[in-house]
Amino acid sequence: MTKLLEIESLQTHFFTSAGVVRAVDGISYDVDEGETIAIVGESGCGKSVSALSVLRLVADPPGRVVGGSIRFKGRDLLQLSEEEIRDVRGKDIAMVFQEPMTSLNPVLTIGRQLTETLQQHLHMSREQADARAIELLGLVGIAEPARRLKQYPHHFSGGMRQRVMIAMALCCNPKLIIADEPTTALDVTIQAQILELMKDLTRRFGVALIVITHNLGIVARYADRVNVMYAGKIIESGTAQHIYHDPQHPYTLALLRSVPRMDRPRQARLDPVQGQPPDLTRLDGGCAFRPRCGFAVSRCASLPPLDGVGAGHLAACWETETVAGSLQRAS
Amino acid sequence: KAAPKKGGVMTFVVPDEPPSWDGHRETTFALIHPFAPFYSLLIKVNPENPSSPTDFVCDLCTEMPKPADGGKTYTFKLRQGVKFHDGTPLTAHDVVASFKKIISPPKGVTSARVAYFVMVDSVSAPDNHTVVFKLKYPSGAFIPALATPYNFIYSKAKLDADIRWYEKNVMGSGPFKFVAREAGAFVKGERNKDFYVKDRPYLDGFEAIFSSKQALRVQAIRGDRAAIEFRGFPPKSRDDLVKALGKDITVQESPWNCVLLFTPNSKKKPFDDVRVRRALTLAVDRWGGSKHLSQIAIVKPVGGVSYPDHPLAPKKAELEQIAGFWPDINKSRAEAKRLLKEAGQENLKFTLINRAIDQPYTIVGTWLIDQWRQIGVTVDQKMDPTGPFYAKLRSSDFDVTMDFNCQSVINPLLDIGKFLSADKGNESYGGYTDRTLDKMFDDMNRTGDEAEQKKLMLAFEKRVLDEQAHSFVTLWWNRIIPHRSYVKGWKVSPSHYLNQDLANVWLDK
Amino acid sequence: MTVAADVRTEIELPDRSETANWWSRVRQFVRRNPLGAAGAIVIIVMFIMAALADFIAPYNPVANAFDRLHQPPSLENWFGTDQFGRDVFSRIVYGARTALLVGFVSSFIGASIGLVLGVGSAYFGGRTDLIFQRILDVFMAFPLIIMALAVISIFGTGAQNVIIAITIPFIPRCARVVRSSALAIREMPYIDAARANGFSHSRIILRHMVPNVMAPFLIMITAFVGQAILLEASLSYLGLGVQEPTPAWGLMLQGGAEEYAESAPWIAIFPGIAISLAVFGFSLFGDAVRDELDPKLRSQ
Amino acid sequence: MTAAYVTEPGAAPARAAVRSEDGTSPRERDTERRTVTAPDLITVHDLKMHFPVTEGALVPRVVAHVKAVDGISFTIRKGETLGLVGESGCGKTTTGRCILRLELATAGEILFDGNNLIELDRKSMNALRQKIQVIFQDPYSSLNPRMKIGEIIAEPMQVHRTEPDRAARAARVTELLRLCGLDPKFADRYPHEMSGGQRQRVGIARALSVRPEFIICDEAISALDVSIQAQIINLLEDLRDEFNLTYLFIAHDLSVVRHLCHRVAVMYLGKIVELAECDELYNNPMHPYTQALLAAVPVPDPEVERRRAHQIVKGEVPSPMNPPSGCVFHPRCRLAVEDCARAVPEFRELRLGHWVACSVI
Amino acid sequence: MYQYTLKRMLLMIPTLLGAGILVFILMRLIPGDICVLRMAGGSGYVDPKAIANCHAELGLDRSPVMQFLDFIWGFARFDFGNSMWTGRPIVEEISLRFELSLQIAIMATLTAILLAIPLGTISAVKQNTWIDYLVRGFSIAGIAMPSFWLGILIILGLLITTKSVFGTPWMPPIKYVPIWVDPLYNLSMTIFPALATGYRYSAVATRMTRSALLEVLREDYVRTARAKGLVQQVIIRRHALKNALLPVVTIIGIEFAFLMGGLVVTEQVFNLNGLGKLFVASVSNHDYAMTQALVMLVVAIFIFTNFVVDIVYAWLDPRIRYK
Ligand SMILES: Nc1ncnc2c1ncn2[C@@H]1O[C@H](COP(=O)(O)OP(=O)(O)OP(=O)(O)O)[C@@H](O)[C@H]1O
Ligand SMILES: Nc1ncnc2c1ncn2[C@@H]1O[C@H](COP(=O)(O)OP(=O)(O)OP(=O)(O)O)[C@@H](O)[C@H]1O
Ligand SMILES: [Mg+2]
Ligand SMILES: [Mg+2]
Repeated sequence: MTKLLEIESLQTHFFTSAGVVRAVDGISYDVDEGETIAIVGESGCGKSVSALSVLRLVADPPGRVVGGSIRFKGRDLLQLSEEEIRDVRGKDIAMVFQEPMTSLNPVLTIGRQLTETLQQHLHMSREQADARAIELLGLVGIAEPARRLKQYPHHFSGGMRQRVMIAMALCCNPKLIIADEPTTALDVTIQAQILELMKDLTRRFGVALIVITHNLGIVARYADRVNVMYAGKIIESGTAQHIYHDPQHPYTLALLRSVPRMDRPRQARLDPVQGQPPDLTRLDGGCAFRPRCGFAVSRCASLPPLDGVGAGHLAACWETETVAGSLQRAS
Repeated sequence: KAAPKKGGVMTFVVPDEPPSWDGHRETTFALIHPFAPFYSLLIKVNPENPSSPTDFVCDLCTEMPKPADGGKTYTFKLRQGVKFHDGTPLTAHDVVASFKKIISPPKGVTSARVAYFVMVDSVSAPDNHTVVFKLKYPSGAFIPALATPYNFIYSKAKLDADIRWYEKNVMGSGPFKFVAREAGAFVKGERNKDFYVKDRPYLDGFEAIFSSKQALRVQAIRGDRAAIEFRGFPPKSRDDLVKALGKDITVQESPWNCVLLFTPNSKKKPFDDVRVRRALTLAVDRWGGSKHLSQIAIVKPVGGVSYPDHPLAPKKAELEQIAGFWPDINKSRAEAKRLLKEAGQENLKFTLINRAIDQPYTIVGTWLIDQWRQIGVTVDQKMDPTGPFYAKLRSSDFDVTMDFNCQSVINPLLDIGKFLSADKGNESYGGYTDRTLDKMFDDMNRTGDEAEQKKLMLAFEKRVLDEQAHSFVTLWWNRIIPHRSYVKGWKVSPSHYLNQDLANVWLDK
Repeated sequence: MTVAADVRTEIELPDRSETANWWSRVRQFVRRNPLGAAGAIVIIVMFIMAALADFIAPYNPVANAFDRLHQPPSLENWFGTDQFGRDVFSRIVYGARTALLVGFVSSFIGASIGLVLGVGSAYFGGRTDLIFQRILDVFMAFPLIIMALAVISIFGTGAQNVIIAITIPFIPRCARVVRSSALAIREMPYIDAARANGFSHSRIILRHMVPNVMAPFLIMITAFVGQAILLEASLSYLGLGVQEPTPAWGLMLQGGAEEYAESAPWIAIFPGIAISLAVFGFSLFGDAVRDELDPKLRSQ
Repeated sequence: MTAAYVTEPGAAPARAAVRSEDGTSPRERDTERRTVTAPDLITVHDLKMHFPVTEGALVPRVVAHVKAVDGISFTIRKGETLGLVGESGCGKTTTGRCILRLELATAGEILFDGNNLIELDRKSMNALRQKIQVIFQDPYSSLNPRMKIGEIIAEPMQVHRTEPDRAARAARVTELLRLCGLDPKFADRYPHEMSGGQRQRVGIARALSVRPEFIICDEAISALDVSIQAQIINLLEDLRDEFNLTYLFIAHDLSVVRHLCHRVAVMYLGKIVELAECDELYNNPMHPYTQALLAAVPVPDPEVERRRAHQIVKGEVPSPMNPPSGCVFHPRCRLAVEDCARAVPEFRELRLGHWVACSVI
Repeated sequence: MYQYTLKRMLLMIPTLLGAGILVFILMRLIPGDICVLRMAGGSGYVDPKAIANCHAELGLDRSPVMQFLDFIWGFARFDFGNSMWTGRPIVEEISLRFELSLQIAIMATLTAILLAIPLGTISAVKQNTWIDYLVRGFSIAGIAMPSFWLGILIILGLLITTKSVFGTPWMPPIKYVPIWVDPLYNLSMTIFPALATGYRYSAVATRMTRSALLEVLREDYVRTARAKGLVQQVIIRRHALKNALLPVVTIIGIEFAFLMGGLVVTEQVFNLNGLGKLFVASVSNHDYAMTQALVMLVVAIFIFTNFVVDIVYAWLDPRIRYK
């Protein structure tokens, strides 16, 4: 099976007055067709920037992709001309953003915003585009789509807007959808609705999905594979099973331990990740998690590579054995 | 000299728009320039010799009368066949009705010049072509007052119907007929074909355009948007126009019957001290100022309280005897400093109230301040728009104020009323009472003897400006009219109020 | 299992990122905002002229010299002389004083009063705010120059009254801007925290709200200074500004600009340039201040 | 208790709570015992907060009401933590603000220490404010950016004169910073120099500065990153035990509420639909809304997730301006019968200490 | 919509009343007297009887409260009375000037819009390039130059260049002729002040366009549009500009209102017989009735313009649509 998307040592930096922010610092992962990949990690670790980099949407200045390659169906997106990449955006790869409240243009009708993509990429006529838009709105579960088409975003609630965003992403039958925290701003009940919808639609149309989130529960429910990011790097990668039952990186472990869980008896006390998130402008060469890590040893001052620790399971840590050992002891 | 040509419309600019159109009630030249061409007067200054202060000729009358009854009766014979613009004949009754409105307006009607005619006892029309003025006492001020250019002759019929009709309407017997007016923009007149002077006027019409910015009026003449402006331009603008247009520009100049004064508030310390007041005038170099300021402002002649070219005005030698006119300015300033020291006011500081008009108020004020700086007096200038300026003058709310005297017909006997005691003349703002001065004035007005008058005038002058130092003359104005050379037949007069009926003006185009 | 360290163990303070020294801050500002830096230079030059006028100006700015009327620029008179023979350069140098005085005093007073009113209105809200809004409407709708004209006519001319005339229209403009940002501030949780703690109104207004509307306040001040200088020039043009013989730029333009525009253009050109430069400088600087203070614009 | 024994709706159970089957920690048992014997600290009775919607700028005219809180009742005992959960806009924050009297409630009463907070005059209320403190959701906007951390923490002490002299205040600031796990050197820093978690600690220190009895935590942790949340939860727990604090813990993260609270109230559109002991609620949710809410929470375990039934509630929360008639939840309810659209369900105590507002079950 | 309009009209009342009180008080605080001013041409002296007479004629002898009530009552009936200075109906005095001011304001606003929107857009899109600096410099120069100074330069420049090119100096007409009477003559007069003020006012609008657009370009929905693969021009035109125009519309509206009442200085420079000149004249003439009427007019225009701006707003922004 061919890889749909291959990202290799992608580096995106922001050149600010406070210094160079290494927001994405050499990440590599692949996405297969129809697969759902999750990227998790704490706030500011570079999840969004890595996603935006794929479509070259990082604001320049101050941001710039400084290295690596992103091959989509074999073509390196970073080498494409401005017109060529425009053709990819929205047509082959679509995005769904975090804030449904602000991601839709308040002064254009929903219909206009849906049809303009169709007109741009598929050169549809106005009528064709309208018909397709109605169809799409119905698909994402919006009642009375024909009437809704003429309305403006402010007539829609948050959940409905996110549905519109999904409809917009599905417009041109893309091969890949990148969803950047699609449900973070929504209530749990709505969140469940949206996720279920996305899952359902991607299955039906065989679309690959990259979901960015920091909710570990969501990942567990929907993702085939999971990449855990920390400070601009992927520090662990594997199937959901790997990540949740056999974490090899101390950060993954700590993250799992720090959240109270509904499926387990009430704990006496939580086990938080100590310390503060790192400042991306002042990373030294070593493992970025080292200052907060309970397993840190002197070797951690040099950067651990992302190495295989099992079939399809990678982790970037010198002390994976110790981590695994501690896990055994605990259970 | 070329023969006058007929035809053409003359455009001129007027710095201001008059309030109402009734000459009897208004006092601004802005009324004269656009409206005088519509009306006739009983007598007027001689348009051929307008610079003379004493040359009056008939307009509606046939002959300048000789005073009878010991100078108390004047009888005017009127032209026959004069018609108003609406075709009705103009008779002595119209003249009488007009002057009655001026001299003794009925209740509710305002006349600006009641005071000019205090000597008049009655005015009557024994027949359709005769008007008789009876005076209470003989007065040299009567004829000049009669020649005042505001004394338009109105139609009795109109006045009887509505005495205020003329405030908003025009109907005269002058060389031009009213055509149109647009608020704030212009007044248009056309030739009165039935004008009583044969072949006049030459012009087909005129258009008076209101334009309040002086620079723009100058440019208007330069760009030939207007041919002339009758108030006067500063010297620099004259030079620019001449330089830019060469022989297309003709310049006429004349001394001007206007003068700026400065008046200390005698009721206020330290100006209650005559030494301080004298020091202030001694510091001012009028002879030098005349030379210098005439390059940048519309002032030039050095003179005393009366118009310098008038027979009653002092000769230069006489003038040089008066404080502030001494030929040696250094001596004068030394004396000023001495006086200040004596009065204990070496570091005198005060505010000069001035009127916020550039030419020549601001410039003369600024010059005065520099003059005073040279005897160690520090002065701040405060400019006020005309309204507040008048208010301050009249309420004596000042240290030293700029003051002015600007009259139409030259009439020193009336004009120096400006310097009388506060309760007497009503026009003096220094707040002083000087009965000696008042008596001199009365004597001057009552005596018919010219030599006597002249002697009294000199004494008056000396007392006002020097001995008592009540109020001071700075420089007399200088009227500069640069106009398009094609404007012919118009002669500059010593007042921008005079000789504006445009009957003799023609265009050489 | 790693022992969960007691949460209360102190979070240690990393060394304060070495506070960029003054000079490098300036350099950063210049790099980020070259136009703003140009504006700042103009302002600094103005301040130097105003402060050291006595040393910089070669002549007495008010002394008439009728032997040197409207001389063109030369080595003796760099910018020529005016209609009274006064040195234009000296008058411009001294004029900076008037410009800065009028500009700063009026904008500072205007903006300060606007600040207090705006914050107060926003804080108390309700009826107070409603009435205040209507009053602001009146002042905003009232033609600015007419207000100035009336004020000058009432109080008379002179620097101090010009300042009053210019200040009054600034007040509602500043109050409106401050009010709208104060309204946003009022909804901030830290104001709720203060109210929940029962702090007095004056404390909340002065300690919590006023410091937080400083950004729009400063922006308004810098923007006003330039406008005030211009307004002063306009008033002078109408004969209502600072008066002769005080050296003031607007006044120099008024007296000389039109009459001598052609024959002695330097009389009007140099003060015209001075005004334009000053306003230019303050506008650029004001923009830069806004960029610096407005976090939305800053994070570009 | 005499014959007139009528429990307040939403009141704490009068006798020992039903124990959860699973083992609880000694500490938890300890607090539970305290709860049972402790007196009521705050009683909210039939609280209503209706925000008028006005029209007309000149003479404002009320055209409608946003029924943000529409008649809720509950009691919190001393030392107890009550969780308040529900979807966005259901009135959780408004409830908290009414207790703080940042909004003047439309109706009802809030009894604290025997005083009805709604009717108190400004002065006595200010005196009481020392005992009721609040921790806000957003650590970025709840600290005045123009004040130093030290000043922020010291200000309430100064105003309430709990620590009248300057040196004592400084000492207490140091103590509080330590208590909240911060370096005392933070005292002369500004909020923008700190991370979100650190700021939230400052917010907590400020709340503690005047030694309150009752703290309202309005989504105190939801703005924080997962890795930091646990730190703050632990801190809140520790402080509660140490100072015998009472919390009203507003949140929408159900797992955190479960971890931290003794009892939980579920709100929906301005009303409390269910209120029970924490374990009782989670193990035995009765109201269909509570059930849906719990079902919607994903669990970080792929195995468990695969096995779980995903019951998804349809539709969205209606606007509180014109809430549905009868039971406000009926348009979205899977159990709804015809009558639900008409009759407002009674808030009943179905089991000891377990109150539900549903007429179907 | 109808109801909304009605509401706005009602909202005008307090503002107008406030402006009325303000102007009434201000005018009466100015020292001086219209009657003195009128009759003191020669030396400042006026007969007290004449003054009293004049006061009675103008109704200035009544108590200020009566005068105020009269003014407001007249205003409420749309009866503005007569000018105290010329004695003519105020409506007649104002109408011609209004026409001129309106024309200049419209032309200047058009100039400003035509300059501001393209320049502001270019400047924002090319942020921090030399084009941006150039546009910003050009627009700030517009603000920095005193308008009368610009006017003087224009007139002088015309005179000098025409003289050197055609041999005779040419300057714009100084008399207004309505555009339908003689369009060429009219335009040759109005175009220069319109350009001068339009340039000046474009500066503010340009800067507003620029900063609004910069802000909008950072919005999430612009990122969405880019993610959809739209062409840059479409993004700017369709997605960004419409949002960015909201504040620009306000600015332009305020400026238009300002131009209607505030072109005092420019009118002097070009001898435009507009409202501004009338304003100055009536204030300095102490023509209370005229000044009051003018202030009410200008304030009404201001409010009306705001109303129009709101409507444009509603048209641009569907979030604010009035029923
Ligand atoms: N325009 C920018 N300028 C400077 N730094 C930026 C910019 N955008 C992002 N960054 C930095 O890049 C890093 C990664 O940001 P990113 O938005 O990818 O985080 P994230 O993982 O998506 O976080 P979150 O969960 O909060 O969305 C952050 O440290 C952020 O500060
Ligand atoms: N001052 C106010 N005026 C009018 N309506 C208000 C006001 N404050 C809150 N509301 C409305 O009251 C309802 C309840 O708001 P509240 O903030 O209490 O909800 P919440 O449960 O805290 O929601 P969230 O989870 O989003 O914080 C909302 O619909 C809100 O729009
Ligand atoms: Mg993100
Ligand atoms: Mg809330």
